[in-house]
Amino acid sequence: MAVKQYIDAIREALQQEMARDERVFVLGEDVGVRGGVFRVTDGLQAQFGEYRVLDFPLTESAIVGVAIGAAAAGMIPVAEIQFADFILPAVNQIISEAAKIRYRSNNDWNCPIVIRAPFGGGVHGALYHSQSMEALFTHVPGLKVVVPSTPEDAKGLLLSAIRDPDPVLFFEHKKLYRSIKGEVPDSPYTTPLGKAAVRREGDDVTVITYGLGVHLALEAAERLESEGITAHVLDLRTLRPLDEEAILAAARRTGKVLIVHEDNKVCGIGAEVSALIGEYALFDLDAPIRRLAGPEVPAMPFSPTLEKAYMLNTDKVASEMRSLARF
Amino acid sequence: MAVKQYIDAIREALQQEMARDERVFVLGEDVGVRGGVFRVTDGLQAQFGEYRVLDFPLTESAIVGVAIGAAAAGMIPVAEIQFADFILPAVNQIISEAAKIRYRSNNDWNCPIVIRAPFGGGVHGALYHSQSMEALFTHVPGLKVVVPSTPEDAKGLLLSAIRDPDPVLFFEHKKLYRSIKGEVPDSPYTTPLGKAAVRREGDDVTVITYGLGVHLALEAAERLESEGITAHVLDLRTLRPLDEEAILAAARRTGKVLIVHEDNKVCGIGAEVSALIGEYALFDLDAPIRRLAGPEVPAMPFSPTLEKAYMLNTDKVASEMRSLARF
Amino acid sequence: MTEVVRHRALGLTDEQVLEMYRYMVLARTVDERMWLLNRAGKIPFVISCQGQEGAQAGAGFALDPSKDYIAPYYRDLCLVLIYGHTAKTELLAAFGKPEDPNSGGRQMPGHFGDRARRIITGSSPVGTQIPHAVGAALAAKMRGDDFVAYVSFGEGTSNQGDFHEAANFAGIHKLPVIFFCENNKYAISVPESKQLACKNVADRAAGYGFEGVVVDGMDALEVYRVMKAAVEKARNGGGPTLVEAKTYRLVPHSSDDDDRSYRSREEVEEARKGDPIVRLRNYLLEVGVLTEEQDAALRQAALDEVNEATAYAEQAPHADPSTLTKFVYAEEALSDGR
Amino acid sequence: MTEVVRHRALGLTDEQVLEMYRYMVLARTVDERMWLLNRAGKIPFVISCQGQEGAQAGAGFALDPSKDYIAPYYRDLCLVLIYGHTAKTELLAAFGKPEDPNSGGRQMPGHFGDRARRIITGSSPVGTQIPHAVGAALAAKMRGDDFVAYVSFGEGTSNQGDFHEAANFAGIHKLPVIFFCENNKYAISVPESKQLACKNVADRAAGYGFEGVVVDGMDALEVYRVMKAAVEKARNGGGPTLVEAKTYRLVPHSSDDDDRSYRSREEVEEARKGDPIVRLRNYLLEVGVLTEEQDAALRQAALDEVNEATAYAEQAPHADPSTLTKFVYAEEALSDGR
Ligand SMILES: Cc1ncc(C[n+]2csc(CCOP(=O)(O)OP(=O)(O)O)c2C)c(N)n1
Ligand SMILES: Cc1ncc(C[n+]2csc(CCOP(=O)(O)OP(=O)(O)O)c2C)c(N)n1
Ligand SMILES: [Mg+2]
Ligand SMILES: [Mg+2]
Repeated sequence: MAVKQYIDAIREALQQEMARDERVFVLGEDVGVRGGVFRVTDGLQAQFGEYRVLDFPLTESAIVGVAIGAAAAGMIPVAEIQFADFILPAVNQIISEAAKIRYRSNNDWNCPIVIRAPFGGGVHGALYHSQSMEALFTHVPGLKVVVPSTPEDAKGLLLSAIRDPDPVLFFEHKKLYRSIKGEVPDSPYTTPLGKAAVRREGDDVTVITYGLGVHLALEAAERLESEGITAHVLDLRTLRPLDEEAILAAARRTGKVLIVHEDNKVCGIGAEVSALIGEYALFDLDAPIRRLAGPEVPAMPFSPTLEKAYMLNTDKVASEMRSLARF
Repeated sequence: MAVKQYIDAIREALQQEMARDERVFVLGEDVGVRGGVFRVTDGLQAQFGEYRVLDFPLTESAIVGVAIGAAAAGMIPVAEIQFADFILPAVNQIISEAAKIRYRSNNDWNCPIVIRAPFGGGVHGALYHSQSMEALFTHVPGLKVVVPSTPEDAKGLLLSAIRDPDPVLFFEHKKLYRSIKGEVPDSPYTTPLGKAAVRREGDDVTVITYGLGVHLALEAAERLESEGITAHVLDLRTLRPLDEEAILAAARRTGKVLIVHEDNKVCGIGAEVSALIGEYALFDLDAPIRRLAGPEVPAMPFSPTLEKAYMLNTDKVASEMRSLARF
Repeated sequence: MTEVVRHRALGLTDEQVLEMYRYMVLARTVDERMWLLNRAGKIPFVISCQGQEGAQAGAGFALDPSKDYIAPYYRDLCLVLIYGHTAKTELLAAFGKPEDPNSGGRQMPGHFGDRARRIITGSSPVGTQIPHAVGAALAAKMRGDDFVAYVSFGEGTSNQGDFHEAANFAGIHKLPVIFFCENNKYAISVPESKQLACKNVADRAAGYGFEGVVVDGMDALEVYRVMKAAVEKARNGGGPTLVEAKTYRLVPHSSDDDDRSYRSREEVEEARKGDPIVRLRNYLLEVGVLTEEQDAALRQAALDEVNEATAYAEQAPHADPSTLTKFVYAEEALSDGR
Repeated sequence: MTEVVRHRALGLTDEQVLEMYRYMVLARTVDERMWLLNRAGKIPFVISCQGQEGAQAGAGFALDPSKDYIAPYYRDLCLVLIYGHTAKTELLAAFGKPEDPNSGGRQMPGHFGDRARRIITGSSPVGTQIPHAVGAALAAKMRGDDFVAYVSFGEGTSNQGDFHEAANFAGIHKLPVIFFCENNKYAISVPESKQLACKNVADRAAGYGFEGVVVDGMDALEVYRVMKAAVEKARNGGGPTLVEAKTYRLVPHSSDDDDRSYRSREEVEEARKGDPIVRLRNYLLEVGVLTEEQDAALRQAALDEVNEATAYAEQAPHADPSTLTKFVYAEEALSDGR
């Protein structure tokens, strides 16, 4: 076991699974010679050759559509969308096709593809290199949506995603790539999809979040501890299907729930988490269910002051937690 | 004032606005010579000519993209997507472009387009001619999403949508086209976007819904009245922006809220409505917030038994209302 | 006597060309039955292959159903019959019955799919199947497999972005895929002139670095000839071909359409004279491979098969409503880890 | 002495061709400054026009900024300067300052837009601007307006579905639009050979029923000639043209890229010899329209302008955080009912 960066854990998962299973291959823009614009696939083409790490033309719909067809013929494609923002041209292939293939064929066909995409802001990426795209897909039956927050999970969840017989969207927060390190077992292992993780136990307030939000919540919890407030932090990890039991247990634990995500609030995944609690744990609540999320603007601006105003940070999370704990 | 069908009210709005404003034009597949596959635009090409009722090639992304460009040059396009299911190839143009044009240009440019699409099931349309697509767009700042439930609203809301300076998605439940009639003023009028309508007042249970669901809720309410249960029915009409005040008022009125939609439940618009109530009216509730929605399957099947099992109906709505009222 | 040897010159035995004809007649018979059932209120929807059977038969016979993948579109009834489906399977689909192998009655008729037969599951949004076939061809190239992939679509659909993107990728990697455009002159009500400005869809192949071929799609043998060459080229590493079969849709777009609003009866009547079934029949009679009696018997056999299939499909049980939520994801027991 | 009259033969006065040159130099100077600022940690991002200034100047001078709409892409710095932007506007954008007329500092540099100047607002997802230009051209045709619409994009982007769909529609209706492909041989790291299999992007025009023209994009005058003809054709109802300017990107894709991983230094050095600015300069010196002294003065003026713009932009105030939520929808007071 060694300490690894989030980005290295992802690369390791790809490398190990490609070595283990000849059917697995990577396709996307600049993934080959260049090793990806974030360098996630760095070195893989040298090891596995031009086709198993395939530089694709600039056509997202075809990246996903070709992956679906290759999967139909027995391959296990892992497609990279260069930035999550650019998944939109592929939405028809993802929602009309990948998500519905098993159902529409009455279980005759399936679609074992993974679509990886870096998402999220705070990197001066402006409107189109910062977006959170998960809420477009969490509504869609047939898809699974995964967002790892730690290097260990990044590897284990990606291996699960690749081995999963159904389409999985795997969103990697680009701010975590090189800022987060952690122990990651060297050999391959899987972390189950659909299971949330309690990152910290506490009794005064529950924070439900994922991705970068987990780190903000943990830092905020640390800070609040000195004020005598203990926080319970749940990392959703998989956004579809949601781990309903874990969500309800976390809500009941403190009776005060704060949901945190970078994506804008209205109809974000936080709405579903809140609705679940409002449906199944209403009488365990001691305070309104709060959501702290991105503002209702189309995406975050380039301007450093506006980007900063958009992004969540430990202060914002801590202050919401504090006010909720004191409710 | 005359009694008109829902579909005729829509046609009348188009016809009157095109007559009033030369900039308004209709584009889409089969909208011209054929008058649309549902006949919404029947007769318009004969009146306004080939270009103002423009038969577009089978390319949804271009329908929306060309509409955006025409709007930039001063036109007011009303695009028809033949079935809401086929809006997916245009999602990039809608979300990356239309929704963000005003914001990204700091209010220099705007995008006054309307995208109309028939949606919804119960017409043997199977997986790809039955879907509810609203939840893909209600999350997106910059867009407005409208779903009329009555002929009067269909006309008034469509006129508002066309006159609105921002992009509006206008979803028409295809089961309502010819099954619903009502009084519709002959001259042009606007019904404001962003305002819900109380369709029935009552004290025992609140139903919040839209589109076809309004009619099911009203029928169910009628039925429950004889059992001594009075229902309050709120028709959302606009799904983005939501009429938050009206939602909270309706929730507080009875303390028991049932949200109804045909679209599947997880991360549907009902989640946001529930979350709003859970955030701002929690202590006014006497029962968990319930959602009655489509099942978590990719879309409704062709098989008549499965389609029936998928669809909401008055029985299902009434029984949920009854159980909630008795909670 | 050049006519006599035409099919033999193409490498088709008398039995094979008769079989080709039989499939075309069977497809037409099934199709006509569906219209009758629709008009009688027994099935809610039909989408037709009428006029395109020759193109489909020519294509189907050039492929090897034992290994080649197909991603057909909704009119390819004749092609899927050649790939092993039957009047019964398609009538089960028309009635939306769970025994339908295409989708268990979940999809509209004409939405083909069958893993065992390498018919890749299709959907309604047009053109999405084009990259799927290309993906299958990519798999063949990566593994060194011997199969080719075939995909068909209408000329209206050749305007969709998915056609362009998929063809482009296939061209770069010289993948073993055949793009088969069944140009029937209309996309619902929109005539060719309002759909595209190039003379032939096949002209677009140049933009992808491979060959485009126009063929008379009402002539099954001619389609066979062109397709055979394209398949051989693909199998031998020569890359993709775009084949455009010029056909005509003899009936309305679907049972929901009324084509009188956008085309004249004269135009349709004129086109009927080129009916691919009539043409192949005349050829077979002419070259003596078929007699009027044999033809009558063959048509009767098709009708019998369709009658039997109709009866079976109509009485077959409907899906149990409890199955509505099945197969959204792999069910535990059925998953093999993939 | 044929060389002497080249620009005059094209209808350009000496002043005009000098002005063209000046814009190219100014664009390069702004661009180089942005790289310096980026390397100094003062601005987070640059995306470059270097190597493509000649193509852009040739195109820009063929258009009429007083009426023609443009939908440029992120490398079109030289074009937007011709359309009235300045070193100052673009440096304001580079610093993300609210005075930037493109986006008020909301978008990355290179994301152009300006309603008053008919520069249609652009975004990052490639190719989305292509149908926008076609839509503007449709408006011109519908209203009988005299303007043409121009859209530019890279060769990698010509593979996107949006290119295909937009070009197809423009071809059908013979719209007054020019598709201008700046083929710089790479889409980030992916060379042309892995992006498309046809020899020229211009070959694709045949699939849309209009003309495609290949032009040496390193030669501003030649681009002008070809573009002038295309614009005239469009203005006279002759429909669209696809112009492919063969260029080369002389620097990495953006400040986030390292091009050494995918192309040799020799290749880049070789390409530098064809630098469009050097070429136009040599021509102007040769034909006596420019002297070394004038050139030095012109470059100094560009540098002065850029220095001043940098100083201004750097000290300009940042956006007030409270403006974050402004202009998602029309604000009551600003809406004119549309
Ligand atoms: C993406 C999408 N948009 C619209 C439709 C509705 N639609 C079904 S078939 C059709 C016309 C198809 O024309 P063509 O490709 O020429 O095939 P044909 O039906 O003529 O064989 C249309 C518009 C659809 N199925 N998918
Ligand atoms: C839809 C989309 N996918 C991916 C990207 C990331 N990206 C930005 S530029 C680029 C390459 C563009 O190549 P080309 O069209 O040749 O233009 P060039 O940059 O070479 O001028 C890519 C992949 C994007 N901006 N948009
Ligand atoms: Mg057609
Ligand atoms: Mg390029």
